[in-house]
Amino acid sequence: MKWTSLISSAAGLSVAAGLTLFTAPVAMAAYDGTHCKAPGNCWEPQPGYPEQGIGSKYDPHHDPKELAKQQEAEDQMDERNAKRVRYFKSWGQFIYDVNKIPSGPK
Amino acid sequence: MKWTSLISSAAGLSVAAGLTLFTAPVAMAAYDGTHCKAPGNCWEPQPGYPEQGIGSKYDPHHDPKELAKQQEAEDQMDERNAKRVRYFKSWGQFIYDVNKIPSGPK
Amino acid sequence: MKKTPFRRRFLTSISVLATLAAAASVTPTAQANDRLIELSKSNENWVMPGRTYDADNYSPMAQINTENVKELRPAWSFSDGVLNGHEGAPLVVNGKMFINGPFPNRTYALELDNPGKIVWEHNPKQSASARAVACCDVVNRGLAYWPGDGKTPALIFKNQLDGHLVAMNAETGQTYWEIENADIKVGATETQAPYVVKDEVLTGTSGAELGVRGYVTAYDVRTGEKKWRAYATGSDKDLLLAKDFNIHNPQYGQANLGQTTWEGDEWKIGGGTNWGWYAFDPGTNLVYFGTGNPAPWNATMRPGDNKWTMTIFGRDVDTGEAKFGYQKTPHDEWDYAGVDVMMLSEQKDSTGKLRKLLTHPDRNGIIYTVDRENGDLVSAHKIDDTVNWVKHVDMKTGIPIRDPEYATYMDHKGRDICPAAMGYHNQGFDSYDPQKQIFLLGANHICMDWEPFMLPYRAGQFFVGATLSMYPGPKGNRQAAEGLGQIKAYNAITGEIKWDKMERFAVWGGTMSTAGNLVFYGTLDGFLKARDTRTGELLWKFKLPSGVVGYPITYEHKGVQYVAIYYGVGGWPGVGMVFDLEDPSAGLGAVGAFKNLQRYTKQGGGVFVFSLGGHGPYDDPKVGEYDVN
Amino acid sequence: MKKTPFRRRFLTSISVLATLAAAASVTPTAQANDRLIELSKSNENWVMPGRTYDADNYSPMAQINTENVKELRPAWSFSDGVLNGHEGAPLVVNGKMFINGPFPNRTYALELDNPGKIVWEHNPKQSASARAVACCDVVNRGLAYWPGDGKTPALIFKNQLDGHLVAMNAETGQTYWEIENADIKVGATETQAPYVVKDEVLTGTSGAELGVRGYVTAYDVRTGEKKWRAYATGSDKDLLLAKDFNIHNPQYGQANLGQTTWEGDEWKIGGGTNWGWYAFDPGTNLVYFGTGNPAPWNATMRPGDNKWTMTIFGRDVDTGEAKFGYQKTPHDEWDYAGVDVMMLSEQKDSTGKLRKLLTHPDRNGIIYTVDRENGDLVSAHKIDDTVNWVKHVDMKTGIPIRDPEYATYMDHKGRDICPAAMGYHNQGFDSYDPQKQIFLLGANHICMDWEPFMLPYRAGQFFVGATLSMYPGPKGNRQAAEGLGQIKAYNAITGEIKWDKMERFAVWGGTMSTAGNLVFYGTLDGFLKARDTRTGELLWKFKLPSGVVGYPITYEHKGVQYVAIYYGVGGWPGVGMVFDLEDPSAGLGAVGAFKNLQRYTKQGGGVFVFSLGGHGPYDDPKVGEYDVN
Ligand SMILES: O=C(O)c1cc(C(=O)O)c2c(n1)C(=O)C(=O)c1cc(C(=O)O)[nH]c1-2
Ligand SMILES: O=C(O)c1cc(C(=O)O)c2c(n1)C(=O)C(=O)c1cc(C(=O)O)[nH]c1-2
Ligand SMILES: [Ca+2]
Ligand SMILES: [Ca+2]
Repeated sequence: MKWTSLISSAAGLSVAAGLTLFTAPVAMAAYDGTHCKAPGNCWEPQPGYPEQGIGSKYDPHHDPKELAKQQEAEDQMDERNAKRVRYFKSWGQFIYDVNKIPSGPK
Repeated sequence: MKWTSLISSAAGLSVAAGLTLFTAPVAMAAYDGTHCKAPGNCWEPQPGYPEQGIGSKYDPHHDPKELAKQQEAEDQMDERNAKRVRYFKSWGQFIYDVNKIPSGPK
Repeated sequence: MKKTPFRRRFLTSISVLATLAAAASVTPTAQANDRLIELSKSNENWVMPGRTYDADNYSPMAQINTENVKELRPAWSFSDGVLNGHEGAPLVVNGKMFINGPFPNRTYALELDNPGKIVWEHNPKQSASARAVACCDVVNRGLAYWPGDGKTPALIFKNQLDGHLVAMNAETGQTYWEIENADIKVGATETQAPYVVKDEVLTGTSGAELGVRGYVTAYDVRTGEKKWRAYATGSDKDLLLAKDFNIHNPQYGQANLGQTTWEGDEWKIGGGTNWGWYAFDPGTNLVYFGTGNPAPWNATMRPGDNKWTMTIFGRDVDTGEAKFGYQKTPHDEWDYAGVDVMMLSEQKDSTGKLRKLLTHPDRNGIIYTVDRENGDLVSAHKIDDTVNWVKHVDMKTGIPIRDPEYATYMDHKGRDICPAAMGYHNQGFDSYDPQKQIFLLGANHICMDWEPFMLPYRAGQFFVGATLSMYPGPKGNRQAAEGLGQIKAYNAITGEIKWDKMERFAVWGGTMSTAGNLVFYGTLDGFLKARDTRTGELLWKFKLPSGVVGYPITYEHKGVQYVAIYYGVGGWPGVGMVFDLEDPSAGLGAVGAFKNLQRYTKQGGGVFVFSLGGHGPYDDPKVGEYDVN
Repeated sequence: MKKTPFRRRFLTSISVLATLAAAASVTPTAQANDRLIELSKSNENWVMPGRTYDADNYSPMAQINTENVKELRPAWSFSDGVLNGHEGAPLVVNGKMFINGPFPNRTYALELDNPGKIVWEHNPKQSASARAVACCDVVNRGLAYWPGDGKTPALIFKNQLDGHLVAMNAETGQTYWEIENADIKVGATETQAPYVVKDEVLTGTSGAELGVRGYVTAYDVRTGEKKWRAYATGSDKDLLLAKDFNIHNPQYGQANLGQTTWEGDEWKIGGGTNWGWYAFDPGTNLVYFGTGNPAPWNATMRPGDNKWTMTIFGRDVDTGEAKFGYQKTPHDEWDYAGVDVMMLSEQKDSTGKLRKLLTHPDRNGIIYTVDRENGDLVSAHKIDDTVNWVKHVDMKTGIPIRDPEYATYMDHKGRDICPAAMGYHNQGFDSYDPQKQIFLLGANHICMDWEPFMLPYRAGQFFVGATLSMYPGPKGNRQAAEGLGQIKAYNAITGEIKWDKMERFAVWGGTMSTAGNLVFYGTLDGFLKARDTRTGELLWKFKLPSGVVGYPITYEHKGVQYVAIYYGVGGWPGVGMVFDLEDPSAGLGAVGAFKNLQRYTKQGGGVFVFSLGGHGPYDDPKVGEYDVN
């Protein structure tokens, strides 16, 4: 714990001096948000932690199938909603159950 | 329906005349409560209905085992309660779970 | 505003007088029961249903009166976290309010000086299967209080739906003892308020709709030990009939009838539960209550008078022995369960003789007054002239002269029977104004069609055997399904209805009246109302969060008169809403009768407390604030 | 009493002036949106969260003021039949009040002239599995209103927990259209109040605690047709970044960051849901709102700044395009989800220049004021000086200068981090008094220990990865677990806290302030309180049935000013009570923090309406009576 405090007050000083903004991260400096790779891109790993999660001991091992599920669900909702809206706009009657929406012309 | 009304007004008359109290039921008179076998025992069957349910088309077919269950449950509760109270009176501590009541002397 | 002088005035009149009166009534024997009687007479308390053993829901307070009731406003409120019907009323003792809700029957103690902090909570874990065997919502009608004796602490008693009777330390809320009084496995539940008399706590059971044979039991308040139990049916021994039972009125029936008025062993599943209210007379040493409907509802299935269901009992409180019993509805055909309130009064009868009376607005539509010393029938009037199953009660025999047109039996559909199974009166706790000698009745105005069917008895299952359709009585609006209730002022000696008013829905919870010439009651659609006791004029009302099925109480605290009432729609009229039922015949016909209730109110549950101008504990907003400010 | 002259006085001053003012603001183009603006300015309505598009919860009414607020009393109440937290507030439009509760999201219309009768009810059937994926109780924050255009009727919109957005006919309550906006199968729910702007209805989603990637969608009010959808993470196209996005503040970041500040495809499960409040400026044509926390909470699992979670967005309401976006907490390590209220004001900045501002008390403990025309940071002060994760915000870059001592990461337990995950501010809707130029903040005062853990992502399952312990901040009483909230008066230009007061619990629901120099707010332990906006002095309070997690509103009806508020404890602080949890780390740490709440209040749910003296629709008790009387 002790080193965290020391480093953080050092970082506080450097900010006060107006340095280190939008500069490359200082190796092993505690992450205080001020060492930016680019505007809006200022994350650094905690000292001693990997730059990358994937492949490291902190790899979340994401399953691409799981990661795709939200978009799939959104697309399916969109499709059902589009059917409802199309019929509502055409016939003035709103039918929620897409299986009951007549698939006639118009 | 009609005869029910007729008979009931007849029965009303007989009551008004002070008759039929605590007398044997009048056969086929509509049940109006006034033809008593004995004080506090005035039930009669509806006209055309059996005097006895058991053996009739309205036999409820009671199962004696089912009919016994309430008393059994009450006896068991009584027994558990008695254990609780006995221990409470002896030791000043109330234990609900009868399985946890020590079975020592006193 | 005029707060301080206003309070001072009452401190030096009403409350001081009350204190003197209470002090005067202290007897040298300092029994806990005497202390309970003392406490009950103080305006600062409401220690039992009915306020005192007279069970008349009447308060001598007049700080709130017909002149100023328009200024009545909420002073504070409390939700107890449970929906379902909130029947009965809280207790108020020694500066605390004790609140008890429906299943799961949570109990709370609040300090009147700062009700914003909960002093204690008793939150029992109960089997959810208790819900499944409750007939009419999962209600509870309240608590009992015993003041302690130095050795045993002051206790609060409650019945749980799961059949347990619990004694809680009134200071801490901790369980003091807990026993089993009814077994849900055979369909027996508890919804009643227990009743404390002379260091005993009395309780009945519920479950006649499941064929439960009723009993009342007295337990030692200090230990939970069973003192006596009296059944409603069976042998004279089980019934605890005194040797001289009904000696004054042999025509009511005496020995052996608990078995001989039943076929075979049907008395074992014959109902007659008592789940309503008690009263007690220290003079007669009798406790009074009613037994309920015989089981099943299908009358063809139980030939006989079915004694002693539907009976007003007067039982010696020490031994449980019945001194008298009057069966109001022999061989019930309509579910006119007679557990309704028993209000005690002393009045001159029509011959001018001062008598100790008991008045009981029965579910069957007749309001009975008996001499509570011997059971003599003093009067029996129709609550409403639309009652049609009975022509009148024969005053000599006590027999209701039935109109066979409205009989119910197998293979027959009875129509337009008034009252309906819900009765013209049900579990409401009504009031009696002794100054005016009138009873203030919260009544139902509901009629029915009824068609029985056969079914087998299985312990723990519903055992009713009738299909019902219920609707407003002739004075209501059947089209609109409104006009289902009445409020009535009744003189038990003359039979006169001094005034009556129709209500949209049943006045299910009862009434409370005061020396301020006011009668208060809640409505199913959610209003607390105040009328002039003398004229019935509606003087004031307030829209509560939810419908009312309990009765109002009143108490004084720090010189201010408060009126408190539970809100929380439910009970039998609310089953449609509570269990989300739509079939009109569901809920034994209540769903149809009260189908419009949902257009007026939704579920809720808690207590509302009113005072003139809404003054109360938070007049100084600093009260109860977080410390550091 | 003095009712009539009192009312008349106000009729001829406040309300008439208001009507004139409203009339003056009518523009010739009679768009429905213009009518909504008109309606919002009338004292008789409260048509959207925040009252007007300024979203300042401020009313120019002064009938109730510091002199007479002591006389405020309940006029009527309504329980909506649902327990669980009641967030947000009802709407009042054209003499009706529209009430919406937590799951199952029943909606009611009540007539202000006789609220005892329900005009209509919308009672949706929802899958109970929606409950299982709600993070923080099953709350709902309210309704939106669209005034109709002659062809399409006036509509009321609600989000259901099951992810459906429903348009209801405001006159009948019938579903007008209903579409799916969020899929509970992937963990997405809806708790937010929809927001109507220019014939579009906007809504976000909930579910970042289940890895739900956030989006805001605009639908055509008339048809439910999707107009645009903007995600919080992913490609610039998905994000709908305008070509000139952040042109005024390139240091905030511009193109591509929605993917490059994430590792791999983590942006697909990266959170940034928006479930809080919106504001709109017809001048800029921008709608303002915040995106919430990145997912999972375990920051080690998502290297990068995680843009554009935690961002104040200004989006063109017609196209959805983001004109600016300012990320307040890059790479969040504490769940400082930034969806908090956006209040619009016009004030002179410290240089004396009059600017159009947006002020946002963020969950991270900083209250940000930006120029709402271009996103320039105007001020960023600590809500409380005990905020410790950040030293200050660099005003040039907008970067929070972190104190690494309070960082959170794997294999490390962060301690004494202030604020806790609940933030020093959360979903409460606060107010701004433009006369005094102060913001009235209902704040939390809660700190925490935080320990991350790894877990896999499975769609539809909780995806948090941290164990929390929460407790009162340094100014509270950790021993007693009280002192968890504050109420504060804040000047956004000077940063001055004009006054502040500690509260026992978090001021979770927000504040409402009025020209009567009053600020109203509800407390978790169940009081509605009124303080003097100038001094913070507590002038009045009332004990509601249950704790408050919503905010008060005020409206005028027939010349009487009313204050209305939901009661019904719940939300994240109430999860312990709502789901009967006991482990202090349960409810993501809320159970421990609010373990004492249950000693003060229980569940309930409904609305309370107050007026001076409690006068209102039932002053004449005949109103609403059953016809025949
Ligand atoms: O026979 C019984 O055991 C029994 C119990 C109860 C009860 O416990 O609530 C009711 C009834 N019957 C009953 O007949 C009845 O009308 C009734 C109404 C209510 C109510 O709370 O609204 N309970 C009961
Ligand atoms: O990230 C989300 O999607 C999300 C949703 C909600 C919600 O919908 O209620 C809350 C939160 N997060 C959250 O972080 C939070 O603190 C919170 C508090 C509450 C509440 O109602 O008290 N909701 C939510
Ligand atoms: Ca019954
Ligand atoms: Ca969140």
